[in-house]
Order: sequence, then structure tokens, then C-alpha cells
Amino acid sequence: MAEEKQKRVTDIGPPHYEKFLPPVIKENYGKWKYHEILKPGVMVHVSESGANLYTVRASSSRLLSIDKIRKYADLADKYCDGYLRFTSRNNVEFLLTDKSKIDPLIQDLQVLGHPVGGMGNSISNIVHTQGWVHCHSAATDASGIVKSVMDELIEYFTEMKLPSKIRIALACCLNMCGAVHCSDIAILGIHRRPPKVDKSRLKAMCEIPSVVASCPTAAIKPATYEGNPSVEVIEERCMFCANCYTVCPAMPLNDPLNDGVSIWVGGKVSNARSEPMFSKLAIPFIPNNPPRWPEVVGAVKNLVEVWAKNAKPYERMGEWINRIGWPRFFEMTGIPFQKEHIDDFKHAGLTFKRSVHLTY
Amino acid sequence: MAEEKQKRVTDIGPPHYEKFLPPVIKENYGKWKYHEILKPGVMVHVSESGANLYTVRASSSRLLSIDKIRKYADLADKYCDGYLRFTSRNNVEFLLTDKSKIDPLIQDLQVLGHPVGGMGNSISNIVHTQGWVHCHSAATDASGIVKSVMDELIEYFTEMKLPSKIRIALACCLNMCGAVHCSDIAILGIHRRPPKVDKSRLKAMCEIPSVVASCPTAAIKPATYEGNPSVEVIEERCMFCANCYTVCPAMPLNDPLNDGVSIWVGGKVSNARSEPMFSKLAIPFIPNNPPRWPEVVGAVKNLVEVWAKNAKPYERMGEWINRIGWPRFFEMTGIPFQKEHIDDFKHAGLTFKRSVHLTY
Amino acid sequence: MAKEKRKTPKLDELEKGKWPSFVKEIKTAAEKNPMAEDLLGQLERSYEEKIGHWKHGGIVGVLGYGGGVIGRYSDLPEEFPNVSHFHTLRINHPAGWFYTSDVLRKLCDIWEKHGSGLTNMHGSTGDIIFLGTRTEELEPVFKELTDIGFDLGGSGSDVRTPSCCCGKARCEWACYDTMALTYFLTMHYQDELHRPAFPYKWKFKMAGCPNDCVASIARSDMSIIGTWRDEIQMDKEAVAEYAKSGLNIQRDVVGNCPAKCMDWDGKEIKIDNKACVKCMHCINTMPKALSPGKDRGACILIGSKAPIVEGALLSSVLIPFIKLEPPYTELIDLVDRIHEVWAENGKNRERVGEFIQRVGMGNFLEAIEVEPIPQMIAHPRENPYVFYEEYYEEDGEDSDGQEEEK
Amino acid sequence: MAKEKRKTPKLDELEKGKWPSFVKEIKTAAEKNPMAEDLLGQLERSYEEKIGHWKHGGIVGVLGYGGGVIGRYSDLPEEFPNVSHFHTLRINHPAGWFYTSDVLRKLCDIWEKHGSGLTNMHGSTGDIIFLGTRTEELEPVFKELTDIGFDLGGSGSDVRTPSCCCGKARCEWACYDTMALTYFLTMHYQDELHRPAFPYKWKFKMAGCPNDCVASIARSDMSIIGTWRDEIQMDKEAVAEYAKSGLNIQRDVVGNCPAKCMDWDGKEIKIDNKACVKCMHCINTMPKALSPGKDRGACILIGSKAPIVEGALLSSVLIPFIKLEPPYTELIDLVDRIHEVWAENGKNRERVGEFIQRVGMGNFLEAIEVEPIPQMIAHPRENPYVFYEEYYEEDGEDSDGQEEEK
Ligand code: SRM
Ligand code: SRM
Ligand code: SRM
Ligand code: SRM
Ligand code: SF4
Ligand code: SF4
Ligand code: SF4
Ligand code: SF4
Ligand code: SF4
Ligand code: SF4
Ligand code: SF4
Ligand code: SF4
Repeated sequence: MAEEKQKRVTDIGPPHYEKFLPPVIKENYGKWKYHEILKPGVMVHVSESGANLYTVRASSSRLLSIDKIRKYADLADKYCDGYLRFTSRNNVEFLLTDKSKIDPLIQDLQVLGHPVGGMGNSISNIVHTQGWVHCHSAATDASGIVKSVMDELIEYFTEMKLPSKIRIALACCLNMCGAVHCSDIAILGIHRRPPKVDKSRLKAMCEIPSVVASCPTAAIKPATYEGNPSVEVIEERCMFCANCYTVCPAMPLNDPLNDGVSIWVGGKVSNARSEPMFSKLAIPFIPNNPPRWPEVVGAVKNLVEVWAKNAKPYERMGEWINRIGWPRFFEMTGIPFQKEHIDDFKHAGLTFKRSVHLTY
Repeated sequence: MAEEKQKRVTDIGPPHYEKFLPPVIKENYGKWKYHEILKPGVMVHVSESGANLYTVRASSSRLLSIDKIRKYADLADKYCDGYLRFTSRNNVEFLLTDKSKIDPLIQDLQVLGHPVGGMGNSISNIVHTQGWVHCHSAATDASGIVKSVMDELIEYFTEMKLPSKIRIALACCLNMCGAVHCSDIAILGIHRRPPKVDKSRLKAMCEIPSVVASCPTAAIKPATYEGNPSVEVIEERCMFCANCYTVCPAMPLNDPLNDGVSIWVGGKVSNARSEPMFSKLAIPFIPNNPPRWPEVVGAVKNLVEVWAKNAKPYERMGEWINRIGWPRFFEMTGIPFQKEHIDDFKHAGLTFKRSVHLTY
Repeated sequence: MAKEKRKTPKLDELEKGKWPSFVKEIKTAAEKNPMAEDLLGQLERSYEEKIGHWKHGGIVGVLGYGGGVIGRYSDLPEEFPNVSHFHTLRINHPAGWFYTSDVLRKLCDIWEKHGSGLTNMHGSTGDIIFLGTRTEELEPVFKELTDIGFDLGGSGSDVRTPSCCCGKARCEWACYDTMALTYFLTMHYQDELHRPAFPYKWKFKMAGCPNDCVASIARSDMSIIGTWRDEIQMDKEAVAEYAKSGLNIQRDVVGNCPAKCMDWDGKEIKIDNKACVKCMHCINTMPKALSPGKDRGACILIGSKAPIVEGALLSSVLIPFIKLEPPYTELIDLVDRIHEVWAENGKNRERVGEFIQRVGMGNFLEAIEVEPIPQMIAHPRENPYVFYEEYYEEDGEDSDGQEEEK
Repeated sequence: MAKEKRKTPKLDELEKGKWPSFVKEIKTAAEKNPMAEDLLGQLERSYEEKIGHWKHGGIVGVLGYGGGVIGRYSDLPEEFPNVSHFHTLRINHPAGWFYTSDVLRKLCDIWEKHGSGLTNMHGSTGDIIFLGTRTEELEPVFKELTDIGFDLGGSGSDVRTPSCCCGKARCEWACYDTMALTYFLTMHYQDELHRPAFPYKWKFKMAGCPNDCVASIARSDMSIIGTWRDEIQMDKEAVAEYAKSGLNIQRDVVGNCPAKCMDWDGKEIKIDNKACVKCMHCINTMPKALSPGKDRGACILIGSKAPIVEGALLSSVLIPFIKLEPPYTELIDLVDRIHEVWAENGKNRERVGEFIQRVGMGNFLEAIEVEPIPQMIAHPRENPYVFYEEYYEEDGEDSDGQEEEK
């Protein structure tokens, strides 16, 4: 043991996943035949061997204390021999073989404050990022908005009453960690004020040529400030991408008055039916209004509900909009159409309406 | 009269069209109820008043001698009180009220060498441009290819045996007079050699700054030649657009060895069914082979016939390809797929296949 | 002309075959006209050498006009002296390309006297093209043209000769009077047509319905395409007759409706007109039974052009629906605002479509005082790069939420 | 810790409601942990002031690794000294995010000792995130992690932690073993994962079928998506049962098939498998009756990323179909060729998708020695601007038609 301690172990990679697979999965790995959603948050996978695997999916805040993780572990021990997993949308899933344990588990999860659901035609967890909890770049908080929106939409998580799945995601700045750019509804933190150059300290903190080069619109030019090399921002050219800030801390864009949230709609990732699509701008700007961002919550709820009421079965947000057209979308959701909706970036011309296929 | 001769008349515009409308049109202007194609090249328009207008559409080479125009005039006098028109695709149309005169007119047109057709589900005249007959920019001839292709495809003009209309167009250089960029099949003259700078004479003939500015890829830079200001072309950057030549005669791209023809498919203009579409590259390069460009003729014929055999009724070339997919298109037409087919211009990324919707 | 007959073995090949032969046309003209004769010779040379023999045109024209003539000179003037000058005239055609035999003969007479005797009926923009003459003939041709009521068309950075489909003259689907509007615009913009003063060319094309028989959406800076706002008109009996006559209504009509808004129960067609996108397909297939609605007008689109040099553009919706009746005041006001903004801010050789892309559609709309509406776009932006023009300052004023220009 | 309880009226609002509360999590941790306590305080301040209070991270990490730790410092270190350092560790998760209660408890124990007691399960890339600790704790955490068999994940310009859907472990549709491949790639590229040496980040994401439950097509430089080449497997009896149970097969299944290649006559489904684009929809709606074919593998796509700064990209097809079995030689060879070309020619902070757009897909394919095929494109180019690399010279050689480099 003593010598082992000396040797610094590196590059071992993660543990092999097999260590963590319950026996029913090991035995039926690659042999699943079909699945069925039994009720909200509960599904069964049936193997060629006849074996059944029950999955109970519970909501999670993603930001978890070790205390909570230990409680998950306790539940896993109690109901499923200690096996559990997390999903690609940060829910937690308990993997059972004994059907009779499903309801007691759900009961315990409810008590713990983690409602079960998010399967089938529902709203699953909101994929999100750090926000004011950990990131220097954030134009808004992440967890607070997610909590506020999901509190309001919880019925769509715990029930399956929507036309299809709907994926909501949030990113707290244009870097878009979490790839919100292909979501049915994306909530995106945006800056709207050019970087305030920390003129005197810039030279010390950053390399001027890379700061200048970082700007995609050539809005940054070298300048001198009190005899020292620094930079200047041509404000009309700034599109608030914060790329300069990523390479140089002396170019902050964060600004309480001008930061806020934009809402995007109609993206998808799956290849089911239609090809993957980017989300498109629905609401250019909503000011930050913590702690519960009521305007953002209201906007998202409105979008969900107008879609839910009007979409055909299996029709994702973007598929629905493609069928009815954007003019009808703006009309039905009551969102005002503005200059900002019209693309003026690289491919703008391709987003214009280049036919007379119109409704009146 | 003598004084009138003195006064130089300008800005009178064209004659009013009413002067040239036959009585049946004047009387039924805006009152047409429906039309029917009676046979290839012949249709009738029926008015609310019950009046009938028969149109006989004859092919034309567009490049017409006054001799031929006079012959048209004679036919118009003989069959339709002197009224005729030309179409937006350069055919000539005789406007009759007496049904019994249709066949004799067709007979006379046949003798004159102008077969009747081009209506309904047919190939109409090939819209084209000047070529070696009149333009300094031409990478190929226009009239010669059109003649050669139409000689081969004449049956599709004189009969109506295609799934839908098919529009062929030709432009002799990238300026694309005639807007071939939205045709079912486009034949496009292309240069493939960078401009050969006439170094010694450039200064005398052109403004150097505008020559440099004319290049979209910044391939042209100022240079000196034997002490005189001139320009130099960075050949790897040249995409053979000839914009420099348009602004400066000392930058010719014409080159017998490297000029030739490319073939494009699947564009359309009408809003019928699908929205208008651009044509897409089918065959990057075929060398010029006058007088009859057999390779071009063969390629066009192959495209027409593969489409004709496989498209559903009313399916234009581009609609057919959209249904079967480009991989099948290349397979069925036997055209080899090459690097050149893949876009690398401004919006290239949008033309890549961004889904796994694939067939095997 | 007393020369022995020129040998043109290559071109002779193009006299064969069933399609009308342009070589025969040139030969016919060449019988009487030395220009046509030398054109034949030079063209044969091009066919041998696989290269054109024309030089860049110089600036030639008629007095007081900046356009309408394309200068052209042979680069083999010694061999082909009669095409050493070979300029073309663009002559503004009558809207819809209707003629009488009489007026055609008059045009021919002029060209017999003053030019090569060769023409294009018509050029791609729509003009009558008189193909090939000498500089000194330009004024006489012009004089004789105006004598018979014709005038030159556009070239250079001006309003180009507007053109249109035959519209109400011969088509049941025309939703507005294309020929009347074409004539009106041509006359209204005579000055702009003859005296180039724009950053680049400006083309108007008028189509009576979404079939767009004049390809306006692909090749005009302003495309005016007829359409309607109310319900497709239907003659139920005629529908039944089409069905009887063997038209597969389900597969070929209903099945091709892009809006999927048609229904056929074997007896009747039902159309959900709110959803119909006015594509024309069903009407095209059943002209006796269906026709555009009664509330007709046009959609105005902007900005198409050929690819040089930023890539081709299709026109895009600017005004989804407008009634088009004389005196066309609303349209003219709109065009004038656009011309003003573009003329003032466009770069040299920048078409209006490119200009819009450069300055941004939103800014363009603001400048021409047109409200942005979702009908103008295929979809809203996908990228988050919005150029907000204003932000809040941190003093008292702004915390009240007042916006200020920075 | 002996301080009186901090007041957080704003955050307290977020303890209400039915959705799990992250504030409760922070408060729970704060009860025992001063870092979490100060995080709460600083976050409350952010909620009051509507602005974050973190400074740009410096470069911190563990010995010999270039990634895996995100440095973070408070800009209010005097007020919140316990978050003056608040670095996160990215810990490479086990493929598929499966755990035992046992191993989770071990992870918690480590984080209790050395960090804030707060985590993300998981980060957007897939890592276990240990949220907030001091620089001096990094090595001890790392040591204890490796003791229990864990290692750090990626950050910076390296291979990022690969992630995947649960695949064959729990899904009947997995067309290849996503978890096995993820583990293999993670282990194979350990060096590239821990020591940034690329122009920018490189992400792998593995999805077992076209449903893409790990959003790989939207956010990975290489997206590996399972698919099949042969016929959809069908259980006819199960189809009949779905019909009986009330599923509207015509409207909801057949009517939504993007390839329009299904036919339902009220009794049987027929699929034209040559035309099927493998979208999964019909299978998704009838999992008991339909499933992917037997000839399974994956499609390899390249180049997606978030919008900074040239606009977002979706991955595009590179290899339409590949069999994916150990030792994955063909795949690794391909990846290595791409890495080589990109590492050598990519600009700083240029993702591979942007690199491809800059140099041109055609040139990229040539460099990585992959044949261009039409499956890679949605459609061929629309613009005529082809960069031909060769032309003929006029000497004897070339008139024979021999191509020469210029
Ligand atoms: C004569 C005609 C072709 C024909 O045979 O029909 C023609 C001929 C020329 N066009 Fe054109 N264009 C002609 C219709 C067009 C069209 C079609 C249309 O107007 O509907 C287009 C595409 C639509 C558009 O405007 O985008 C067209 C797009 C161009 C361009 C590219 C402009 C652009 O912005 O992309 C150029 C280059 C330029 O302007 O420098 C050009 C330039 C030229 C020039 C002047 C050559 C030059 O580089 O200076 C050609 C003179 C040829 C000659 O010697 O006679 N021509 N040109 C057409 C005019 C006849 C008429 O007035 O009726
Ligand atoms: C005469 C002409 C207009 C003119 O003022 O000169 C014309 C006349 C008619 N067009 Fe057209 N079109 C004419 C050029 C066009 C063009 C423009 C072009 O080809 O450059 C188009 C757009 C082509 C495209 O999409 O690329 C055009 C797209 C149509 C369509 C839509 C076809 C489609 O399914 O996409 C129809 C509807 C139909 O044919 O059923 C149509 C229908 C018609 C009708 C039936 C309209 C009517 O009721 O009179 C006319 C006879 C059709 C025929 O020829 O079969 N016309 N038509 C043009 C004849 C050109 C020629 O000589 O062939
Ligand atoms: C922690 C995490 C967000 C989260 O809460 O889950 C994250 C956090 C950051 N990301 Fe990210 N990214 C995270 C997943 C992503 C993803 C999603 C993914 O990997 O699937 C994306 C979009 C996909 C992509 O790569 O394009 C993403 C796209 C970015 C970008 C834009 C990169 C681009 O090429 O467009 C940046 C900016 C940069 O790299 O300079 C960025 C930069 C950052 C930085 C390092 C901020 C910066 O500017 O230096 C953030 C540190 C926050 C912090 O204080 O902890 N992050 N980032 C995710 C990593 C956790 C993990 O390892 O599991
Ligand atoms: C557990 C999880 C994979 C994992 O390894 O973690 C998963 C599991 C399943 N997915 Fe998924 N998907 C999971 C994320 C995704 C994602 C990724 C995402 O949301 O970020 C997508 C792409 C979403 C998009 O297009 O934007 C996704 C698109 C689908 C689809 C296609 C839905 C559609 O119609 O577009 C199906 C098919 C279906 O549901 O019928 C599907 C189906 C399924 C099935 C039925 C597959 C199976 O047979 O087991 C699983 C249960 C579905 C359910 O929850 O209703 N899964 N699925 C992920 C659960 C996330 C969560 O907690 O909610
Ligand atoms: S989206 Fe922006 S603010 Fe949010 S975690 Fe990522 S980089 Fe930070
Ligand atoms: S935020 Fe973006 S656009 Fe603005 S100055 Fe910085 S890099 Fe340039
Ligand atoms: S396409 Fe080119 S070569 Fe042909 S007429 Fe137009 S400008 Fe001249
Ligand atoms: S042909 Fe075009 S790309 Fe080539 S040098 Fe001239 S302007 Fe530049
Ligand atoms: S565009 Fe419409 S109105 Fe004009 S001729 Fe064509 S079909 Fe008739
Ligand atoms: S006009 Fe077109 S969209 Fe409208 S009903 Fe007819 S086919 Fe459908
Ligand atoms: S991507 Fe396909 S294989 Fe993987 S979990 Fe989702 S449905 Fe199953
Ligand atoms: S997988 Fe998709 S494309 Fe194939 S048959 Fe099923 S629904 Fe149609």
C-alpha cells in the first residue's frame, strides 16, 4: 500500500460501465425486444429472453448536493439492488426487476421532492448550464429560470397529454453549452451591450492581437489609452457575441440593465419524421427578472400551450410551425413580429420568403 | 413635315400595346374563362362572351433575319388579320379566330421550317443568349448548342409526352443573361483558366483600383510590369467568374482549351406545387466541341429521358429529384459524382447532408 | 459582295436538322448584307478556334441617352471589316410582345437600311434586338424608330426595359393587368430608363399569377406577381366532368397540393382556402373547373438576380398583397423610396438584392418605411447575432426603462 | 460557520413549487459546508443585482493534465471568501451514466472532504461535475478519484469526454454498441483527452439509432448514429394488434412517413425499404411490431457545434454506413487522419466543422482520403464558382488532352 501511494496514477479513464450494470441488463444486453410506457415516468423493456426491466424516471435539479445523491443511493438499495442511472437530460432512472416495487418507489421519490415523469409525450427535464452559479460569461441565471418554468409546467412532466415530446433547453450565454440551438423551445441568455473595455488593465491581462482577431465583425481595433496599448470597440458593429470576452477578461459584456433572455422555437435533433432543425428566434428580448422570471415563464407556457392545442399527434413544435407557417405562428401565439426576427447574418438571404406561397 | 424632322424626339417609350391587339382580344380583354390545349402547339382560350381565340405556337431560332420576320408577317396576314406575338421563351404565336385555318397555318409553318409545339407537357424553346455571335464574354456559343440540342429533342417539342413541362436554358458565361439559374436543365458556358493579364496595356485600358476591387475572392493585386502599374492574379484564388474582365478588357478569360460547358438541373420558377428552386450542378465540365457539341447534346438528352421515364405526372425535374434523392439521381443518370459537385462557396455548410435520412 | 462565296463547313452542319436554323437566318441576311456576310465568316472562325472574336464594347449610343446600345467591335477587323463595328440596339418592345404584320415590316425596313438585317426576337430582358450596326448608323436608326413610335430600351445602370406575361390579353388567370402596368412603368420611368443613374441595373418583371410565365422571381429586382386573397372559384359540374374524363383527381390534383388543404371524396373537391398557399397547381390542372378568387391583386417581391458575384438571388416577399389599379400611386411611392435609399447607399455595381443583404433587411425596411411582417421570411433567424441598436445607460433615466440612443 | 443564518429572500422563493429545488440543494450543502454557504450568499447577490459575480478562470489543473478543471474566482472575495476559489472538476462519467449506490457514495465521500458538496449530475458534455473547490484541493481530489477508478474528463482544446445513449444496455433499437464504443474511444484517446493539442475542442457523441437520444448531430465534432441497411423487421400480428388497440395507422404512422414509402390497406403494412430513409418514426410508434433491420451499423457525421462565432452547425454525413465492431480499426484510422489534417491546418479556435467550411469539403475529403459521394450532400452546388485546380496549357503536350498542374 505504501508504495502504491507513491505512484501517481494517471490516464486510467473512467471505470468500465459493466461494473455498474444490473444483472438483468448484463444478461439481456443487446437482446431487448420492445418497450412499453406503462404510465408517466414508468416503462418496461422486454427482452427476447422474456426478462422484464422496469425503469422509473424521476425529475432532478441536476445541481445536486452529495446529501441528495446519497438519498438516491439509499432508494436504489431499497428498490433495485443499488442500480440506477442518469439520463442525457439529467433525470435519474431507477432500474427495477420487481414490478411491485414501482409504486412504493414512486411514493418515496414524491416525498423526496422528485416527481416521476418525463417519458413519452411529455416535457422532460430542461437541459441547462451554469448561469450565475458558476460561469463568468452568464447573461442570466440557469437554474433559477429552469426551476421557475418547470414549477409552472410540472403537469406536462408528470402526465403525458401532449401531442409529442417537447424538449426545452436553456443556455446562459451565446456559447450555448448544452446545444440549445436545436430545441423545441430554447431559452437563451443574451447580452445587449458592447464590451466595456477595461482600458487601463487590458494590456496586462490580454494579448492585443488576439483580442482584435477574436471579433468576427471586426468591431475591435487597437487603440492607445493613456499612452498604453489598448483596444477600442466600434459599437455599431458589435453583435454581442462575447467572443472577445472569452479570450480577454478585460472585455466584460455582463450588464444588469441590458442582459436578459431570448426565446427560440422549433428546433429538433431526432431524425424521426423530419430532419433535424435549428431553433428559430421567437422572442428577441425579455429583461432578467429574478427570482422567478415571470415573463419568461409566461412566454414558455404560452408557447407550450398554443402548440399543444393545435399540433397534430406526433408533431413536434417545428413540424407544427412548418405546417401552419410562421405568419400563423406569430398570430396564434400573439408574439409581435419585429425587425430582430429577420436574419441579417451570413445566410440571411436564404431565410427570406422566396416564393408567393402565402396565406391571407 | 420639314419642321418635325428638325425636332429630335426622345423618351416616347414603346408604342402602346393596344395598337397591336386583335379585335377578339380587345373585346375579351380580362374576360377569358378557360383554355384548353387542343393538340401540340395549339390552344384555345374561351371567353365569358363565348368568343374563342386560337393560338398556334411555332418554334423560332430567336436569331431572325428580317426576311424571316417578313415571312411571319405574311403568314399573319394570311391567317389572322395580321396579328401575332412572341412569347417569353422566344417562340412565335399566331392568334386566330377561325378554327379551320389552324391546320393550313401549321402546314405553312412546317414548310417554312418552324415546327409547331412547345405547349403543355413538352420542351419549349431554349432560352438563350449571344455566345460567339455577339458577346465578348462568351465561354461557348449559344445558338449552335441550342440548335444541336433541339434537333435531337424535337419530338418532345412537337409532342406532349412528358410528365410535365421542362424548361431548358443556356447562358454563355457566368453572367447568366437569361437567368438559367432556375431552369430544369441549364447549359452554362464556363471559363476554367484565370485571366491572362495583358500586362503592358492594362494601365491604358483600365483603372487599377476598380480592377482590384472587382474580384470577389481578392485574387487580384496591384503589381508593376516593366515599370508600369499593372495587376497580378493569384491563380489559386481565382474562381473564373470573369467579373474582372467585365470591368477591364485587359483581363481576358476566354481560352479555347479550357472554356466549355457545365450542366445544371432541377431549377424552376413557377410557384406551382413547390416553391421556386435554383438549378444544381449536374456535370461540371464538357469541352467545347463545335459545330454540334455531341457530348452536351447527349448529356441533355440523357437527363430528359431518365427524368421522363421515372417522374410522376406533373413532377418537374427538381421535384422528381427531391423525391428520389440526389444519390439516386446520380445513380440513375450515370453521372459520376465529383468533388466539384460539393459546394464550397458562401453557404456551403447548408448544402451538406445534415441528417441520417439516407437510403442504402 | 462580289467576293466568291465564303466557305463555312462547320456552320453548314447547323443547317441540318428539324429545329429552325440560325445559320440559315444569317445566310439569308448575308445574301444581301455585307455585315451579315462577315458575321458568318467570323463565326465560322470561332467555330474553328473555339473562341469568340469580339472585343469589349466601347461607349457608344444615341444623343442624350446613356443606354440602349451595346457597343461591339471585332478583334479581327482586317479580315472581317464589315463587322469591325457591330453594335446592337435594344428597342423597347410593346408590352406582351404583340405585333401587327404592318409594324413588323416597318421595323424590318429600318433595319434593312441601317443594319445587318439580323435581329433577336427577343432579347432575354424582352427588348427587340437589332443585331449589329456601325456607330454612324445609330442616330439614323433612332430617328426612324421614333418616327414609327418606337424608342430604345435600357442598358447599363438604369431601369431596364420592363416586361410581362400576356396577362389579361390572353390568359384567364391574370390577377391584375400586367400589360397595363408594364406600359405604365415603362412610361413613368422613361428618364430612369434612358439615363443610367443608379448603382447598377434595375429590372421590373410583371407576371399575372403565381405561374410566373415571365420568370420574374428569378430575374428582376422587383417582381410583381399576381395572386388573390379570397377563395378559389369552383365550378362543381366541371369538376365532375374532369373526374369522368379520367383525370386522377386524388393522385394528381389533391395529392400534389403543397398546403395539403384539398379534399376529394370522389364527388366533390373541398378546399380549405385559409390554408391554401395560392400555388396554382389545382387550377392549372383543372382550368375549366377552378380559377383564382375574385379579390385579386399582386405580391411584390424584391431582389433577384444572376450569380455575379455574390451568388444568385431569388426575389423575396416585400408586400404580400397589393391592389394594382391606375394610378398605381402606392406602388410608385414604394419604388421611389426604394430607389432613393438604394441610389444613395448602394455601392457601385450592387444590385438591390445584394444591397439588402449587406445592410440587413430590417434596416432596409426601416429606411423605406415598410413594417416588417412574418410574410417576408421563410423563417426567423437561427443565429443569435442581433445587432441591437440601443441599450440602457446606468443613470437614473434609464433605470426607469427609458431607451436611449447610445 | 458559526455565523448567523444568512438571509436569502430572493433564493427562498425558489424553494417553493413542485419541481426539485436547486436552492434546497445548495442550502442542504451549506448546512455543513462553508463554500456552499458563500455560494448561496453570492448567488443571492447576483439575484439582487442581476449580474454574475465570477471572474474569468485562470489556468489551474492537476499535474500533467491540461484539462479537466475549470478555474473560477469570485469577484467579491472579501465578502465571500469561501468561494474566492471555486474551481470545478470534470470527472469522466462511466458510459451510459450507469452507477451503483456504492460507487456514488464513494464519490460523495471524496467531495465531502475536498469540495463544496455540490455537483452536477451531469454536465452538458456528460461529465460528473464537482462544483467548486480550492486550488490546493485539486491534487488530493484527483488522487482519491483515481483510487476508486475514476479520472478527469476533457476541457480546453482536447478530445472532450465522449458520451452516448444507453444503447444496447436498455434499448431495443441500438444498431451498434454505443457504450462499448464510447468506452473504447475514451480509453484510446486518453492522451488527447488529457493534454490539449488540437486547434480547439473535439467532441464525440454516440447514439444507437436515428432518434439520437444524445443529441449528437447538434453538438459533436463527430456524431456516430446507428442505422441499418436492410429491411425493417415486422411482426404482422403485432401490427394487427396495434390497429385493434386503436392506433390510427394510416394517419399517424403511414401519414407521417417522410419517404412516403409505407402503405396500409387496413390489414397489412407494406414498406418500400429501398425508399425508406430510416427515420425511425414508424418503429417509434409501433415498437412491438416494427424494428430496425438486421444489417446494422452506423452513419458517421462530422462537424456540429454551437454558434460561436460563425453560426451553429449541424453534423453532416461523412460515412453513410460503417460496421462498428472491435477493434474499430477503420474508425480509428479515419479519426486519426482527420485529426492530423485538422491539427496541422486548422486555425486556433477553429472547430473541425468550421475548418471544413473554410477549406472546402472537397479539399477536406481529399486530404483525409475519403471519396466524395452524393450521400454527403443535401444537394449539389447552386453557384457556378468552382475552383478548378488545373487547366490545359497551349503547348503540344496539352492539345493531346493531358492535364498539367499549372
Ligand atoms: C442581350 C442579352 C442576352 C441575350 O442574348 O438575350 C444580354 C447581354 C449582355 N449582358 Fe446580360 N443580357 C441580357 C439579359 C440579361 C438577363 C435576363 C433578364 O434581364 O431577364 C440577366 C439575368 C438577370 C439579372 O439581371 O440578374 C443578365 C445578366 C447580366 C449580368 C449579371 C448581372 C448581375 O447583377 O448578376 C451581366 C454583367 C454585368 O452587368 O456586368 C450582364 C452583361 C451583359 C453584357 C452587356 C456583357 C457585359 O459583360 O458587358 C452582354 C452584352 C452582349 C452583347 O454583346 O449583346 N448581363 N442579362 C440580354 C438583354 C437583351 C434585352 O435587352 O432584351
Ligand atoms: C405564352 C407564355 C406567356 C407569355 O406571355 O409569353 C405562357 C403561357 C401559358 N402558360 Fe406559362 N407561359 C409562358 C412561359 C412560362 C414560364 C417562363 C419560362 O418558361 O421561362 C413559366 C415558368 C417556368 C418554370 O417554372 O420554370 C411558365 C409556367 C407555367 C405553368 C407552371 C408549370 C409548372 O407546373 O411548373 C403553367 C401551368 C400549366 O402549364 O399547367 C403555365 C400555363 C400557361 C398557360 C396555360 C396560361 C393560359 O391559361 O394561357 C399558357 C399556355 C401554356 C403552355 O404553353 O403550355 N405556365 N410559363 C409563355 C410561353 C413560353 C413558351 O414559348 O414556351
Ligand atoms: C459545464 C458546461 C455547462 C454545464 O453546466 O453543463 C460548460 C461550461 C462552459 N463552457 Fe461549454 N460547457 C459545457 C458543455 C458545452 C456544450 C455541450 C456539449 O458538450 O454537448 C457546448 C455546445 C457544443 C459545442 O461544443 O459546440 C458548449 C459550448 C461552449 C462554447 C462554444 C464552443 C463553440 O465552438 O461554439 C464555449 C466557448 C469557448 O469554447 O470558448 C464554451 C465554454 C464554456 C466555459 C468554459 C466558459 C468559457 O467561456 O470559458 C464554461 C465554464 C462554465 C463554468 O464555470 O463551469 N462552451 N459547452 C458543460 C461541460 C460539462 C461537462 O463537461 O459535462
Ligand atoms: C433515456 C434516454 C437516453 C439516455 O441514454 O439517457 C432516452 C431514452 C428513450 N428514448 Fe430518447 N431518450 C433520451 C433522450 C432523447 C433525446 C435527447 C434530448 O432530449 O436531448 C432525443 C432527441 C430530442 C430531439 O429530437 O430534440 C430523444 C429522441 C427520442 C425519440 C424521437 C422523438 C421524436 O418524435 O422526435 C424517441 C422515439 C419516441 O419517443 O417515440 C425516443 C425514444 C426513446 C426510448 C423509447 C427508447 C427505448 O426504446 O428505450 C427511450 C424512452 C423514451 C422516453 O423517455 O419517452 N427518443 N431522446 C434520454 C432520456 C432523456 C430524458 O431524461 O428525458
Ligand atoms: S452557456 Fe455561457 S454562461 Fe452558460 S455555462 Fe456556457 S459559457 Fe457559461
Ligand atoms: S462581443 Fe463579439 S462582436 Fe462585440 S466586440 Fe466582442 S467579439 Fe466583437
Ligand atoms: S451570358 Fe455572358 S457571354 Fe452570354 S450574352 Fe450574357 S454576358 Fe455575354
Ligand atoms: S475571374 Fe473572378 S475570381 Fe478570377 S481574378 Fe477575375 S474577378 Fe477574381
Ligand atoms: S403568369 Fe399566370 S397570368 Fe400570366 S400568362 Fe402565365 S398563367 Fe397566365
Ligand atoms: S392553389 Fe395550390 S395550395 Fe391552393 S388549393 Fe390549389 S393546389 Fe392547394
Ligand atoms: S438513440 Fe436510439 S438506441 Fe439510443 S436510446 Fe435512443 S432510441 Fe435507443
Ligand atoms: S423508418 Fe421512417 S422512412 Fe422508413 S418506413 Fe418508417 S416512417 Fe418511413
